[in-house]
Amino acid sequence: MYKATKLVIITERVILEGVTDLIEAGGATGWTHVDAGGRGSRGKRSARRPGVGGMMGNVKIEVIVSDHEKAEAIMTSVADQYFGNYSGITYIEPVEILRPYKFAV
Amino acid sequence: MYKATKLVIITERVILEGVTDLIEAGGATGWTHVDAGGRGSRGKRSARRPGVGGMMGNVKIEVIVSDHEKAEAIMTSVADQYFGNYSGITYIEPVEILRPYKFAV
Amino acid sequence: MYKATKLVIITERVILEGVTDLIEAGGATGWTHVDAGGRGSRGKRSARRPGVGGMMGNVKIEVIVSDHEKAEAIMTSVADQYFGNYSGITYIEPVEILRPYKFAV
Amino acid sequence: MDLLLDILSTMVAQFQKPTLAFLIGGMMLAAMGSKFEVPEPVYKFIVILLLLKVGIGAGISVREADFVELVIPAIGAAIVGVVIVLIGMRTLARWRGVSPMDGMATAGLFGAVSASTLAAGMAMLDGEGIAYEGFIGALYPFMDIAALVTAIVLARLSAKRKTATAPTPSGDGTMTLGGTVAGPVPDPSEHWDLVRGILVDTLRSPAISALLLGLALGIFARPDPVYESFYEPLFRGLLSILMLIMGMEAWSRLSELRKVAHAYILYGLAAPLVHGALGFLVGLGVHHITGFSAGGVVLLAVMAASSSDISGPPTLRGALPKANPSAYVGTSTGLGTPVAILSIPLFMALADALIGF
Amino acid sequence: MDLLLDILSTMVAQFQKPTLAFLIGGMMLAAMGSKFEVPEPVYKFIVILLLLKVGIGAGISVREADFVELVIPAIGAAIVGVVIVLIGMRTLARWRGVSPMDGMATAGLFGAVSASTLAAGMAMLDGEGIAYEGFIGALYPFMDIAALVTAIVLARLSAKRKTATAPTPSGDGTMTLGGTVAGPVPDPSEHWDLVRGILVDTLRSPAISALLLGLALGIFARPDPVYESFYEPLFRGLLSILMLIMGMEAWSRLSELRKVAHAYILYGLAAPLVHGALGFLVGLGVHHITGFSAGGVVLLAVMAASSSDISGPPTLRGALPKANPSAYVGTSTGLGTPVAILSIPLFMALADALIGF
Amino acid sequence: MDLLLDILSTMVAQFQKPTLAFLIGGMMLAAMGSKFEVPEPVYKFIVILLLLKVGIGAGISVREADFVELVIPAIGAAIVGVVIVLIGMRTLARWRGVSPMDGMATAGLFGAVSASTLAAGMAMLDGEGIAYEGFIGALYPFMDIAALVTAIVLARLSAKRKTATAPTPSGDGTMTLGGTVAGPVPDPSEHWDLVRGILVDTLRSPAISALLLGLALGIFARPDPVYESFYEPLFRGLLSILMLIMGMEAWSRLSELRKVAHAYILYGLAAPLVHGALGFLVGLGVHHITGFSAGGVVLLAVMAASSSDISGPPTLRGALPKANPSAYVGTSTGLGTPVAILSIPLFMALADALIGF
Ligand SMILES: Nc1ncnc2c1ncn2[C@@H]1O[C@H](COP(=O)(O)O)[C@@H](O)[C@H]1O
Ligand SMILES: Nc1ncnc2c1ncn2[C@@H]1O[C@H](COP(=O)(O)O)[C@@H](O)[C@H]1O
Ligand SMILES: Nc1ncnc2c1ncn2[C@@H]1O[C@H](COP(=O)(O)O)[C@@H](O)[C@H]1O
Ligand code: NA
Ligand code: NA
Ligand code: NA
Repeated sequence: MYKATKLVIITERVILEGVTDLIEAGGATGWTHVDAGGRGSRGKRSARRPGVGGMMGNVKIEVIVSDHEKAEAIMTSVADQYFGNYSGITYIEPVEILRPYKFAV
Repeated sequence: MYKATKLVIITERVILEGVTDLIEAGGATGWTHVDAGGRGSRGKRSARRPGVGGMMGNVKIEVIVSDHEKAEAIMTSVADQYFGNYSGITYIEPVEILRPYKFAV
Repeated sequence: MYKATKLVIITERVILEGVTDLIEAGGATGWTHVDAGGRGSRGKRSARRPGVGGMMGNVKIEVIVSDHEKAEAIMTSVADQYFGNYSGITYIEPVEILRPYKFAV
Repeated sequence: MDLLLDILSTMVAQFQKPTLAFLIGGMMLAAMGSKFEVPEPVYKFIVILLLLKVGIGAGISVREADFVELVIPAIGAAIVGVVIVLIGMRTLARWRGVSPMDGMATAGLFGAVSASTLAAGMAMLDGEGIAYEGFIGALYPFMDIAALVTAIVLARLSAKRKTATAPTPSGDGTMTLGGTVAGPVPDPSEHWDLVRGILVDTLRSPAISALLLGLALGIFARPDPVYESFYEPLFRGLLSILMLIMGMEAWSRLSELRKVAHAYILYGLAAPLVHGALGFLVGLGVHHITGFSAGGVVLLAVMAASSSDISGPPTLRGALPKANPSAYVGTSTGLGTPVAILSIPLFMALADALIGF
Repeated sequence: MDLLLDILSTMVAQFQKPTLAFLIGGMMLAAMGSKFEVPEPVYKFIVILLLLKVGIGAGISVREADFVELVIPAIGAAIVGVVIVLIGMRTLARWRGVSPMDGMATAGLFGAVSASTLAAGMAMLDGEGIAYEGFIGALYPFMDIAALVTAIVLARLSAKRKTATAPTPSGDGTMTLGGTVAGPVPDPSEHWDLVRGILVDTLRSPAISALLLGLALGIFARPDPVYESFYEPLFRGLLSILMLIMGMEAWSRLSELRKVAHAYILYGLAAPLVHGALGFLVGLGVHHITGFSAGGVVLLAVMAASSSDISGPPTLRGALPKANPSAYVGTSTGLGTPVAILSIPLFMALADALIGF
Repeated sequence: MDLLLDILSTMVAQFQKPTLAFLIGGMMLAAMGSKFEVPEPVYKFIVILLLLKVGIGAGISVREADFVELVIPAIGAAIVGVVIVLIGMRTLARWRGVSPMDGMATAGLFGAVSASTLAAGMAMLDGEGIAYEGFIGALYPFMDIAALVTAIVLARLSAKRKTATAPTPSGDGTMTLGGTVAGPVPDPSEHWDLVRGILVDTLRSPAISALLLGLALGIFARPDPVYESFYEPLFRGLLSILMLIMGMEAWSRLSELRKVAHAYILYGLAAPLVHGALGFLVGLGVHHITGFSAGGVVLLAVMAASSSDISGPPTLRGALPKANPSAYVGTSTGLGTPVAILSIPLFMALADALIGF
């Protein structure tokens, strides 16, 4: 087992593409996203309710990277670029992986 | 980077509202939920199958709080109020965050 | 609070059943899955796009087990059986739980 | 003898009609392990259209109905709902191996009404060209709400009585109902609070509120053009998909029944027939008082025979959290609903024999 | 006086017609806290069918329309879109407590068009047997795109001007538009890049591209059989479900408005009427030039009165990320849209009085 | 020469008909980068209704068909399915740069049948008022299952042969098929187990089981009223949406083909025409033996030309996990399916010229 870092970003669905562009630019080998709803400082957001062009849903994106600095760098770039104007939170967790080559470029 | 705690609750979709009320009462600044399916001691539960008024789906709720005690307190209140009569599990993980003020009231 | 291990498997939706069979065979008391999309070494996969018999979606499966070895054993068996021919990643995280009896057979 | 033969031949003929054929087709799909499935949003859409159709249709007829003609069967429907729960309380809930709480929840579900089963009954009558009162859909909430409220109140009172005698200090029946946390029930004023809470919760449930919306639209607006060009013609087709789903669900829930007491199996098989007969009798009474049609009597029997599949389960889950949903949902979806739908031809044959279409 | 009475009686009659009745029914459901909900995929499906219907119908008519007959109202529609935004810039965006960015975004949304509201207008005219130009749907993109482009360009230019005067070094208006990151806007050539970017983004948005696809199919292919056997007959029925959804959404967004300045409430209530009157006037002009029908004038007014509910919000979110979506979505969905739909009978009565059907 | 002109003019006319126009419209949407998308549950619903329609329609006709009339084309269909796979094994699977496993999976997919393409063919014949045997849909499973079983068995046998010669100890073709894990294939009895496993899996797949359910309902029940009032009339409209989706999918999968060998592009373009011609020939033979209609010949050609898009891919993914889905899905969805649909007018013109409608 090898140590690696998981970066999680929960934010508005409309910027999924922009955020994953930053993730790829930051050198991650991949990412996973799931539809989400939630509540935060900017009120309730729902993944299921119709209307407003699907703009009210959240997405939870997770990225496994081999080193902690890379995770922090992506985290900062996403927060800088988006979290002034869009809802979102981000955090990091340590994980253990089997195949380190899967997560390094 | 600052230390924080992530509390996860996986339980029946029908009590999402009741559980998030307890989360808010416990002093969390927000929460995120995703639709889920699964299997546990009370059998299989599916997020996709039609029928029975959507009663058979699970939900996975996660909450980031700045201190571990708060997470434990919410965890215990949810387990006490609901896990006698509803399916569910709950666990805690350490995470690292960027902006501690986002997660403290 | 008791220590336990969370195993996460992100893979193709079509093999959900096969993977959860291995999880149960590995002695876990349950599992939770959510629909997911993502990108990895085998390109982009989407949970929402129609077509191709729903074959293009991912699923994220998480399993809480009381001891780390069991998690590793399930992890290895899933990787051995499936990750040669199917997209997928897997990792392990330490968690804290309330009721250890829920996660031990 | 002739009567029996008549009933039998009516039933055989109905098994080939779309409604029953799709139900049985769904069961066969599930039985052969097919991976065929209808997406949940589609199921919800079908149910919404069907409830609006039943509601609007009833509303349009209520406009022209006279008061007595309407009130008598409504009272009859409510009585049937209450009596079904009382029967369940005396039988199922006292059986050995059945917890009283689970038994009461099951009785409540069987007393409540399935819009899908009612719609199946309407489609079968329409298919035979048999007339029934247009306002029949308006009777649904009376039976449904009466049964759910009775079951929940009785179950919670008896749980409270037990708690009072046995000294169990914690975990005491705390319940969440639509977000409001209610403690144990100590005095008469809280009684009314309880009933009011259940009523509000039931009225807000998706199925009942869609039906009531339809009723209101039918009564106060003029939705006739859209009813005739959209809701009415789509109704039968969508019902066929719904019957498929219900057949598949029934088969796959049957397996859950293996884990519960045998009493549930007996109840699931017999109750629809007994309740249907009760509904039929009350309908016969109404027929003699107000001239209620033979088709109307059949549909009252069908409502009584049916058990709630959309709003009932989550309402009970919220109001009686200690009841085991595997027991009541399994019994109702796995046995009660298919038996009720399959016995519609029986009620039709009976009405033909006893009243005549 | 007679005119006023006429208008009033037309309006009262319309409130019972399916379109408005379902809208109000949806509001009542939400107001009583019902848990009824239409699944999002169903909502999207209805919107798709409706946009294709409007587009194909318009395309089929464009085939036979002559050039002038088409171009004059299209220019009129575009002018209305631009003027609405300019009005918003001078009023809402300058109000105390309203950030100019939020005000411009709101004006853009109100200048843009709601296909659902337009469809509601068509259904009401159809219901009364009032004729209108078949190509009306083809005017939609002219007004919609003109308004969105104007609002976004003006908002970004003024934000840039401010950044130039006030020395704010970082966080400077960086924006993502359909994935392309654009910096601040320094010279004329980048001006055109900005406008082109917004145009491309708008054309790729789901609603506009579905409408344009429908138009293209109607003009270049022969989809008439499927239009008549499927899109046309389903249209009114699905619209009734859509009105339900919009009523529920309107009610639940109203609460968001509590957090924003009062100016939004005033704007949300008055703007649809003012914009509708503007659209009506321009339509009247076109009527005198090309003989544009009274029904066409009503629909131009309805487009102007409406505010975009499908493509507009995400387009603005992408192009003006600093604008607060609670403000513009809340004002539009919570007030603008229901007011616009409810005022359709007013425009009908007006057209009847001033032009005559 | 005249024949060629005839064929050309038939084809040009068809490109304006709804079916092809919507397919091309979908491609254009994707090509211009539109964000328009149809939600997955809606796609599934359309596919379900379409499969039930094809199945029920066929079932109703099977009731009245005589045995020989039915069996001869069924045998023909199965032969076509097998031959297509054998052709693929000799060509694509031997190409340089194509792994034999990937090549066989692709051949299997192209041998199998697309219900959507078949439905498109039916809609085009209906649109021209050309008759065909009602039971045509019943031939689908014969061709589909024959092709899939042949491809999977041959691919696994050849993989086994290779494993036997080359000493690769681990990762040896272990496979999961509908949950049952099967090892390498050593002796004749396991042969049959393999074939049985594939058969069971195919029969349980959503598309085949929906079609078989429809067939059973058509044969054993009397679903005629709901077929005529619901499935038949909705069919053409929903097909237009499905064609849109398939056009969009085709365009977006095309890009995946950049990563695979050029052989796939050649195969994807040529195979539908070659297979269609083969189906046409076999159809012609059946025409001479049983009087099979010209429309029936066209539909047999269309089935042969089509490649499976619903059940085939996941069945192959389960049964041949070592085959690369990008290769076979990309080739089939990106090229095979649009080419097959676009060549339907060709088969119609051919049938008109050689048999006459
Ligand atoms: N404390 C929290 N724990 C978990 N999720 C949160 C928390 N705060 C915010 N979120 C999620 O992040 C989204 C955006 O948060 P915000 O920007 O604070 O509105 C919310 O809609 C939630 O899904
Ligand atoms: N060991 C486990 N690992 C992950 N999820 C679990 C586990 N046990 C239970 N769950 C989830 O929690 C839900 C309720 O569990 P239970 O109350 O045991 O039926 C299940 O439906 C699963 O989604
Ligand atoms: N670095 C990563 N971080 C998060 N998820 C990943 C990562 N790499 C792959 N995945 C997920 O695992 C799936 C399969 O990965 P792969 O086998 O590399 O194509 C992808 O579709 C993603 O959902
Ligand atoms: Na009942
Ligand atoms: Na407008
Ligand atoms: Na084929």
